[in-house]
Amino acid sequence: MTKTAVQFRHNETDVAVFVDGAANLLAVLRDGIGDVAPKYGCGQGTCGVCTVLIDGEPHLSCLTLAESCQGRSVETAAGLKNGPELHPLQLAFMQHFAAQCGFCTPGMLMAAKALLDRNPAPTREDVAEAISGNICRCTGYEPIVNAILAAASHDDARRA
Amino acid sequence: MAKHRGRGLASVNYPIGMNLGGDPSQALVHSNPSGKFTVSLSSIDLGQGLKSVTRQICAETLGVPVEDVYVDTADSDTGPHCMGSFASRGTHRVGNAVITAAKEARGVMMEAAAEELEVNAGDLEPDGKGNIQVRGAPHRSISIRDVAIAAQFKQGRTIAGRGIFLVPLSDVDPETGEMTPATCYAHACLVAEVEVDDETGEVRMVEMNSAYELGRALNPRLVEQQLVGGAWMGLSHALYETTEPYYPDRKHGPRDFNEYLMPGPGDICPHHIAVLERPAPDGPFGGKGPGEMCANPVLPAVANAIFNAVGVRIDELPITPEKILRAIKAQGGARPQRATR
Amino acid sequence: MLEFRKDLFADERDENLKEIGKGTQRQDMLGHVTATSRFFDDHKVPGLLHLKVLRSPHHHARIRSIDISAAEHAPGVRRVIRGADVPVNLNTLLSLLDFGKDDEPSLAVGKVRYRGEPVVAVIADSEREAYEASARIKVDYEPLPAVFDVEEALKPGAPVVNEVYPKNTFEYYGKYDHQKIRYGDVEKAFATADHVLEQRYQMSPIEHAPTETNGSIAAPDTDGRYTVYTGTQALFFSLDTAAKILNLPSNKLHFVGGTVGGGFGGKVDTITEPLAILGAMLTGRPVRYVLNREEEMQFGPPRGAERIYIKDGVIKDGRIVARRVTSYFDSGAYTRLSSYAAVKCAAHIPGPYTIPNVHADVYCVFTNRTPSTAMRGFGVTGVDFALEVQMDKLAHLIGMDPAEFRILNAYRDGDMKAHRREAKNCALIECVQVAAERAKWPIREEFKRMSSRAGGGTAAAAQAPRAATPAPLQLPQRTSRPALPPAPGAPQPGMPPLSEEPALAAEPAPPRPPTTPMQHGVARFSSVFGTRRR
Amino acid sequence: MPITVRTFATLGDAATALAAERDARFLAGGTLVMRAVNEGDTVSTIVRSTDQGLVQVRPAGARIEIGAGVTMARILADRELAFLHPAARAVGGPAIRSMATVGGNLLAPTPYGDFATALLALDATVSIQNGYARRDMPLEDFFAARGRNASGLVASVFLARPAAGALRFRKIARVRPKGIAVLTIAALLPIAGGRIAGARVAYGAMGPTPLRVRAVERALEGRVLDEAGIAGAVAAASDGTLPASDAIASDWYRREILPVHLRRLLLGIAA
Repeated sequence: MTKTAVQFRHNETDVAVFVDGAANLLAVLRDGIGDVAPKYGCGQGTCGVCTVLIDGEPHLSCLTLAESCQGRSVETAAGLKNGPELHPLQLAFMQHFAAQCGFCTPGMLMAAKALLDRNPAPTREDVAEAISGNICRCTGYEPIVNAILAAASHDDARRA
Repeated sequence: MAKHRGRGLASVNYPIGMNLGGDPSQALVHSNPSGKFTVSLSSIDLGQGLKSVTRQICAETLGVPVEDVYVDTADSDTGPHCMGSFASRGTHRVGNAVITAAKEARGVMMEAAAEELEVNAGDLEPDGKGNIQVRGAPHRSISIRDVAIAAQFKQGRTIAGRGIFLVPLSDVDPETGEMTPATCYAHACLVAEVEVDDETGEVRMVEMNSAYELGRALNPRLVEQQLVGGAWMGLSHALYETTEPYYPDRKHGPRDFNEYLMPGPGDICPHHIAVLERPAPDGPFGGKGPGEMCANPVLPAVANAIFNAVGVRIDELPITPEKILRAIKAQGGARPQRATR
Repeated sequence: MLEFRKDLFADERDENLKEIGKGTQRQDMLGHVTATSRFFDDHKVPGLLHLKVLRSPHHHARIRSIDISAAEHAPGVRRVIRGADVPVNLNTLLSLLDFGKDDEPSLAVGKVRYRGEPVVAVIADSEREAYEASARIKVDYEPLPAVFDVEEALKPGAPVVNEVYPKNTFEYYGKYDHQKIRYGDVEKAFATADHVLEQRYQMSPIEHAPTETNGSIAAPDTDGRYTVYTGTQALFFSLDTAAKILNLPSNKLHFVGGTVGGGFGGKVDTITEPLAILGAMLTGRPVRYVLNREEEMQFGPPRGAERIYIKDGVIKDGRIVARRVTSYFDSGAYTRLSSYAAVKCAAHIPGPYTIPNVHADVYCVFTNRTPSTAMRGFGVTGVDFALEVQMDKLAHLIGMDPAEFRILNAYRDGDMKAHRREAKNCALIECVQVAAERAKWPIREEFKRMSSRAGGGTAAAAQAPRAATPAPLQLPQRTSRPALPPAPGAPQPGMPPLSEEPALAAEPAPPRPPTTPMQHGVARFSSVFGTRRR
Repeated sequence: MPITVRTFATLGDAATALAAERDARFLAGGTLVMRAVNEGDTVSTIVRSTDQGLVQVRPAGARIEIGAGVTMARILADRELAFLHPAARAVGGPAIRSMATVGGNLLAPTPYGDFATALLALDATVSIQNGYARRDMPLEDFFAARGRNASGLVASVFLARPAAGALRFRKIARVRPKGIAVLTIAALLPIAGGRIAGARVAYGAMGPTPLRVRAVERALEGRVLDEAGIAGAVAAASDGTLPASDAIASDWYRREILPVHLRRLLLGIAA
């Protein structure tokens, strides 16, 4: 079977992988380079748990042809931390108890990062819009929205 | 066009612990030689926070800081038997098993400390900060670390404990249904306020006020997670969810999260929650299980609020805009009920 | 968000606890936010094969023949599994508790009973190759008439869904087709009621929709054991079920899980583990079987729909004197856990209220749809919807405030429940009082003063028998308590209701002569305003 | 069989390769094709193109040409295309919008296709690459043919910029802020001398493809946008619609609320 070489930047490291035709980015991240932060939730583009940033923009890795990432930059939740230092979003999610089962969290964090990178002072409506493609079955969204707002204001003590 | 507001109320109770009993859970607790404890379970954390709540239960029972306890779950080679995480049995059944195991470990720990301090174990108490002291004479104390080292390398004691909690299976009288279904009950009452569009049947949530009685809130933040998330699921059940939109017809079953409807972050409303605590005599530190029952009052409260707003009763879930609109048309228009007193 | 009412039941609580009651951070939260929490599918297993099942396109059909030859020779295929390859191809989940008969195969043999039922499993190098090979399997079906409605399924001549239960109902105690509650005499009590209201309610089938779908990975381990990474909600439940189906000693199986992407009841049924392990046994390779989202939504077990009929008798002053409930659980084609839900539902009736005459019949019915299973609030969520909407209708019918109506009828400590156990540790009244207060929902002083504890009594409780013996007819004690003053603004009893109430509402019964008050010592007596005497 | 991916520098080569193979699919944003691939549908070859024309937005005389590969996110980032922003924002969540393309939306099955509904109201023209030939056709004809002789490859759409505020768009969904359509209405309402002149109204999710509703357009012609002026249009709202019953809503419900939402749109009342 023919495999294609793909090189891209993965959380600030250059990686090169051989992929099968039509392999999606999610499979390549998880099985190819062992980054299991993005999850499989539907393969349909309807749940958002596989959300990653490609060149800074949110994408659904399950619907992204791995080949199309050649030479681009892919960020996942595994790269959010700065060394041992948690990203403000991670701190806010902890302080607001914005995760229960934790399965949607990696995608939520990346959807939130895409928002805050572009809009550091979002409204509640902006936040709802930013995570509108990400399903959470546990929390009722409220703590997640509050956490993202808190991270934006860097007021990590703010409570829901 | 008109939008009508209405309020509805519902009150419920919920049986805690698997119906009829017969569902044991086991726990093992042991200390390493530096006085840090591990709880071994085969129970499951699906997000409800079982690891976290059993960790606090173990720390409280041992009298050590919660940081000194780690809960390891769900390895069938190391975790003893548990029926599983369902039927509101996690906190109640597993929690009680952890208490039993931790008590046994605590007993050995106290004996070991007594031997080191040359006093009666009965005169000792943990200070909750990692030391064991003579009751009334805090200056005479020993760190649990030193106790564990002594137990392991000097006294040859195992600071460990085993626990099981079993509510024996209840018989059911086939003729009358006489039975002992559960050992304790959680309670709730919820008031929902909605706004109904009488031209489209669309419902918008305005506010929810509720009171939940949970025995004891073992961890208020975890309780809050359950009650907030559970109420969202209740709302979702009430107005949106079905795998068969034309039940009992099998047609048009949803295949993805676009077709399977659940409220989005733009559909949620303020929810003010009060927590009441009437400890359950048989619950761990009086705790009941908030996880399952928290969604239940929302469904009828929302249905009753819709009636209060436009005067239609929708007795088939989910209460879709279509069902509301059909009912409004059938009765010749919205009939707002008198404002609830 | 959360306000604690420490003032209530304070005397029953020990507040000198160090760790309990603290909002301590979750042990797993750091793992969640750093995306390092390890779910079953996050375990890296080299040489992984993928399993997909071919599902029935029919709701109900006889299987004439299955031809797998083309699939067996399809690219990437390692093994094709049929029902005959499953060591013990018949099981029921609760057989572990000795409850119910084995009624469900892992892979259908002879007949399919719902659309989406697994018929053949294909194991291949990739999911795509497994899908493509499945498309080459030829199954010859003879469609059979199907039944989808729980009441249709009970009629004579209805198609038999599952031959293990030829009456399309689960069998209780080897003799009954439903679970009963019998307490007092509802028929006589209906005759004493001012209003009788009978209503029909329908719950919908609901998907658990965890963001992580059902799945597992089974890998051959050293010493002839199998390691199974799984998203099950019940580790030993799944291990013992797999051991039974595969006829393996349980110590050959090592299940690893415990961190699960949501369950809500949808990950108890052990639908992927047995086939994944069997695949590993037959190929000697690790096998991954994960439901895709469409399978999870349509063929993963839902919360079953329930159809519920409630008939209540109520007195003008607000006391409910009789409640009859008939409930039908839609179990789908197999039992799974619905038989248990029916018993739990029966035990829950009549809800958190003291009603002297209760009659319940709860059926677990088989239909040609995806087998249903447990979900958050199992056996109760649906009937609570029905009971609490019914309570609202009753309050409306007699012109009483819904909150006060519930407080009046709420169970108190010491009341007798329909399943013949004394109520204790009650707190419904306090919940209603606090919720009403927060919602600025006015209730009258006497109702604010009521309590779940002894002394907060109500006449409704008075008729409950103490002993767990079959209760005699309980007549409402009209003379035992003053009728409640009507709520300000509320219609007087007997006034026509403010909006259409269902036609089933009976004419107000004619006033009947007061019955003799109970004697002290015969039964507990209490009044709304007085304290309960014994 | 593993799917082969073939990438071409020009749209002509891509269209030719596509026509040569029955189970070949053209991949743009991936939201339709990759889902089909993930769910095991029969796909033999994925055809891609790096043709720059696909991803450009450029003036074409009095009109604007938008490449079929232009994403919703790209449109939302373009101030010049502000009149299309409500329709682009109606598509999916942010991640979907950075993938979903204009061309893909023209092919999205009902009840999807919100953006295409707006294009229909704008009287857009579709440019189709057939082999090495290009032909343009009105979007309405494109939809009429969709699913039947759907040969060729959508290369771009041409449209004229409407007068400021002339295009009104509304999507009705069960889930907020994101949900698929119960129905979608796009209305181009040019005003001359206070009266409607040359209205074009299109619906999404009211038929197998986005529909143009001439009866409503006629009823609006020369009218004033007030209760009396729109009465005829509201009465004719459902004429010629063929809504489906699906997991979101029944055909009955779609027909029932269509006039309500058309009226609210025309009068500028919130949904």
